[in-house]
Amino acid sequence: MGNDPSYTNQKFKVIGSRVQRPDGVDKVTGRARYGADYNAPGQLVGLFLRSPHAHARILKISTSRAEKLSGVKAIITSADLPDLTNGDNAARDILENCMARGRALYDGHAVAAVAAVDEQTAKKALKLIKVTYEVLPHVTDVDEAMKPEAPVIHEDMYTAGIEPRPTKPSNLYNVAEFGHGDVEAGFAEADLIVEKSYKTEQTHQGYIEPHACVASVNPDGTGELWVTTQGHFTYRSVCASLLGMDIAKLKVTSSEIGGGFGGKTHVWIEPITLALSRKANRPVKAVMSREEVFRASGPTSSTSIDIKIGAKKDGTVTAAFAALRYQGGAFRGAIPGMPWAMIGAMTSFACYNLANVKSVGYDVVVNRPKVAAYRAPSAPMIAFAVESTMDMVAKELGMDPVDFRIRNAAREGTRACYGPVYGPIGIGATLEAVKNHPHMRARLKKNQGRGMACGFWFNFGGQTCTDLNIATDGSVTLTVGTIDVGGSRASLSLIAAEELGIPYEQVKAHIADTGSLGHNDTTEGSRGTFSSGMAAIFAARQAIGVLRERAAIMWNIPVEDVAWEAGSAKAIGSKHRKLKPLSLAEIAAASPTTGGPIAGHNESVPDNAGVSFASHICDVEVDPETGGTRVIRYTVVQDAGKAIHPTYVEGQMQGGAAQGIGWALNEEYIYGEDGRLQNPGFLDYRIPVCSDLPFIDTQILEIPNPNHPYGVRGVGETSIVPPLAAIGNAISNAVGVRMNHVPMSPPRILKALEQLDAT
Amino acid sequence: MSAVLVSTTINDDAVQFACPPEESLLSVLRNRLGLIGAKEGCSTGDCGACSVTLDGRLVCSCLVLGVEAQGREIATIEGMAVDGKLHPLQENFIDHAALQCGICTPGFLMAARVLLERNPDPTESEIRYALAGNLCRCTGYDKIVHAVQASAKEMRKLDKKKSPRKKA
Amino acid sequence: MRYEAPATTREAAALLESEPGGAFVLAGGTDLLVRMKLGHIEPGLVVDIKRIPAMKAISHSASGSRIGAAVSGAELGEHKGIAKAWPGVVEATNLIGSDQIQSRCTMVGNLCNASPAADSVPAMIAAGAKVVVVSPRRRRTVPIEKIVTGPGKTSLAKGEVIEAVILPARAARSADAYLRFTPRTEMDIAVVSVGVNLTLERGRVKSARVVLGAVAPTAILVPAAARAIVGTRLDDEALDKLAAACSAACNPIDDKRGTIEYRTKVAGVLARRAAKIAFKRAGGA
Amino acid sequence: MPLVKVSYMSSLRSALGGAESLEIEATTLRQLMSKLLAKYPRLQKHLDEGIALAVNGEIYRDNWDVEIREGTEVYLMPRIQGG
Repeated sequence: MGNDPSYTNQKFKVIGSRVQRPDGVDKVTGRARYGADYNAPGQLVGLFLRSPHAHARILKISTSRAEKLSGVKAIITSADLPDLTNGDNAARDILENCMARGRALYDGHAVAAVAAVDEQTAKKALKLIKVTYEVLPHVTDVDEAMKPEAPVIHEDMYTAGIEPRPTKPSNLYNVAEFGHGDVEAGFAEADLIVEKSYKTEQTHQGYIEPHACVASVNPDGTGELWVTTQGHFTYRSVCASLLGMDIAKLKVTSSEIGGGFGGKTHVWIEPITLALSRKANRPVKAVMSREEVFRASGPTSSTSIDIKIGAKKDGTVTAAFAALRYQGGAFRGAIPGMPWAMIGAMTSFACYNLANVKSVGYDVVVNRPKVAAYRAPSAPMIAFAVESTMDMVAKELGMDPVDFRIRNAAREGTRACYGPVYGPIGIGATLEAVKNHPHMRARLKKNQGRGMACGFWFNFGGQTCTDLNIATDGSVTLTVGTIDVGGSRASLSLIAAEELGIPYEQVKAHIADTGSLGHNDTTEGSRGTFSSGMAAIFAARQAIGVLRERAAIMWNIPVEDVAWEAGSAKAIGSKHRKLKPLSLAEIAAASPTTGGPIAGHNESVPDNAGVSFASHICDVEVDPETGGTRVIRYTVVQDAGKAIHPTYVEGQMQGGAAQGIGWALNEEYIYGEDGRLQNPGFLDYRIPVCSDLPFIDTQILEIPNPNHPYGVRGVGETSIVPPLAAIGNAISNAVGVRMNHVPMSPPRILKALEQLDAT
Repeated sequence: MSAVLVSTTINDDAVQFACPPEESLLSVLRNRLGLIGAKEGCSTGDCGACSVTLDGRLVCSCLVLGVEAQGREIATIEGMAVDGKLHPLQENFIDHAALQCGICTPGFLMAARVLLERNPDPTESEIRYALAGNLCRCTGYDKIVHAVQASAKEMRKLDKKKSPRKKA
Repeated sequence: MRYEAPATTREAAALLESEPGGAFVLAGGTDLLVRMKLGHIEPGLVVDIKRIPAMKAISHSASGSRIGAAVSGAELGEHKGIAKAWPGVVEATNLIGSDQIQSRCTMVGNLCNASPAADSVPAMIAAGAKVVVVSPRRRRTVPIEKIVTGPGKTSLAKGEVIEAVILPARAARSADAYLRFTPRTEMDIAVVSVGVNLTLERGRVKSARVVLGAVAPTAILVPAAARAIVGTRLDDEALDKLAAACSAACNPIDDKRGTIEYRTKVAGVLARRAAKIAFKRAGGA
Repeated sequence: MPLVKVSYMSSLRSALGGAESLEIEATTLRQLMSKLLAKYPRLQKHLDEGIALAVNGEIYRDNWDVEIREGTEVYLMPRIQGG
């Protein structure tokens, strides 16, 4: 008991049951309130003017005509936003990304913002703002940006991570290397070496709800922000520091979130909307259009990757090498020390037990929007390259691809490619489950093929602060500060109910605003249920301590003689035999006279959310005359540690797989020669529709995380990692072409088929 | 830009509103009438989050002008539960976890309701195509299709109970 | 912006003619409202034609069919007689967008939006359809292929409005088919499309019209493709010639939706498939 | 006091004296880090950019009060985030 996070293998009463989510009724009746569903009295409409150029010097912004337009209440340009970042490069990048400072760095970069009495007036005002640009040469492709003749985007960018420090600036901002052993010696040992290069195009999280907020700043320096976000505490501290406000004086209330997948872990329009409100002295509501979401929020990196894998005839991989080139948009990584290629490099060969491995990540800037996290950020692209190459090696060895992976799978004691030595992990178990899955034995028809692939993600914990309050009727309020993106309020209520020994229905979970709890880290890194769940356990245990004390008062016996069992206080010892157990409700009812409200609280940093592995099986059918590909069957096998709410765990697995399928087949940012995004809408940025997908079968494995009382691991992200390669491998098995460019769209597949015919 | 006065029926209630002629029905519902259940995901008819019915047909309210509602009948998600009782589709969406973030849910429910009114026993493929105008990014559609299948089954049973003679 | 919902076609034409600013017809609005939202157009006047009875009517008889310009895709799809006589035209119209779009979109709107990738247009041209064009002073009947002159451009003069589509009488042993390629199964724009309409005589193709979409600035009628199959039973040789003729007729562009190479190749593939479907529907074996 | 083997990503090597790994006595991660910083002040810059510590494969980003047992390997890696 107490605050020991160790796994205890306890028997559960309510954990693992498939209860209804507390936000369900609101969401099916249209009552749930999202970012755009809130209005403040007297609010203005905020709109943004965005650069039509991929790269341009801003010579002049003339706002005088717009200012004179009746109904315009405030106009903001970078001149209104002093740089308060104090040498913090990451913060300065955020500031500059929110509003261009002297240069527009990508198509869609905000250059000015307007607050007006209504949308029509605000639109008119945008047209009256005159921006004089000097168009500069641009580069949008990651490989092109690395060439010596490429236009250098930042004159002060000198590659970090290599010695000696370069003497000239370039678009390569970081090099990071991971691995161990001697790869050259490993390749020399190999009977067979396969080398292949890959490209993946840029994708977007594609949440259906655009970014939206209502900001209200008062002349006394206090302010409020209603916003759709994965992390309202983080939004609070970032916005406050950029605008020179006291953190505690800005209250951020999170709306229901209409999807984020990483894209709502970073600020975009929010600091500027606050600035507009401050200048206008009125509340301002800003909602991004879909076009703005695509052009000016945070998509993934597009990448270019080289893989080299050597193996012995017996199937042992002797060496593995990866070079990863990822573009991060026009800025360095989203947070300090976190360049995207570096993360990709860390995950590259994490599924395997390798004596000799090396991965080098090259992080590059281009004239595209600032890259943000997207579900297991950076991992799907490198997994596509590695897992495709693994299949090629298996094929050349004449080995079954599953057996080949099982032979080389990482296990407890394996040194991971990113450095540490693994504890108990689940990659081997997912592979065995795949091998034994009926899906693997289902018959395939002509032009159909089956592929499988593995995936890895870290998962994180982080700062957490949680309250549990017991009302006088015995109902329980669980107040958490981690945004519920996928049903965590239900999972957390289950956890509180389990600890207290009461029915799930007796607990109601809420997401608090930033004024009501201490800092909670953002819901990212699959941490929501893991970390707030841990804090809920400890808060409930603290409340149980109080309940026992109150029972002791009611009975007038020492607290040591009171135990908590199955939702009731029990007096232990023969001398208390006559005392009937007191239920939680009975103790709560008496609380006003036994010491006041009963509560539990926990603040902690539950780290180590347990690394997570998945293996996916996919069947596709390819039309060899058009290159059109359909996924006809799909199975996800993933280690969840312990599934608190199995249905919602399945939901995470299915959702991630579907996003991966879209990434694999059709989703991509398409930039024209002019450096402008050509498909900023859901018509031409093709996320899967219902008729594109089959049912997605799931198999949850439960290999307990030793560092969570219930064994929970993060589950939200890993499922997006394997699909790209699983589909690529399936296409290869269906029609014999090895696709090395994602998305594997019909024109690319048809071209590959023609080249195959030609040879 | 003078506003036009429009008389219409929304969820069986007579409603009047005034709006400029270029304003979309979606904006009228959300910003003038407080019916926020229809969501704006794209404003170009590509996501279906703003789905409502207009004279019984499923439409994207972002692609209808408010003034077109004159004399028509509109149904929105707010009218789906009757007398405090959830529609079987609403029940099943919760039971089957057919929603995660829930932003697409009102649109899916409207589309699924129209589907089942026209076709009480749809195949999986018919369900998938009927819902293809509604984007969901959280679920991979798996549990949505299951929820619609379960609702169809339940509603057929209810229908039989209501009119037992139909069977013969 | 003004909004008008007149009761007759002539009134609509008069309103469109007298508006000094940009005047637009509102049928289903599925293209018009998108263009307004994205700021591509700022109409001074929008004329809603859905309250004009002649525009909402469908009539169908042995001598032909008349489909009002405001008839939605869904309404057309529900008309059993037309769906039986012109399955290709109806399929093509029903491929425009989702069920939500189908509730609103119209063939004439699809035509007048003048996109090279419009689904209903190749099928209508293949069918030999005409449109009734009404201006305040006159009324004329124009073949579909004369309406669109280029991407986003039509031959309609100011004050002209299309009232209806006329499909000819259906000959015996004839049928049509329409196929398009899209990366997604739904909610997508044709990368390439083909409409085929043919009539059989003693098991052989007597006459045919083959039309390609999304491979040129407008949908194109390909007489050489028709010639490739006339007189044949759609044997492989004829189909190869058909495919070759279609590919040869392509004059596409590289864009976000497809490449020149891809469109050219797949035009032939789809033509073969569409021809086979139409042939089978017409009773060919 | 337990003797801990400390290894790290290659980009930290020069800041930590150039060897592939080192050994240090410490009972908690916090103590270990403060000893490392005292000996290798250049580590501070990397710490500012974000370092996470893996203890026997388990990753700790913030909770550095974790106790270390004899024979434990601590690995210094980048502090990263998810989506």
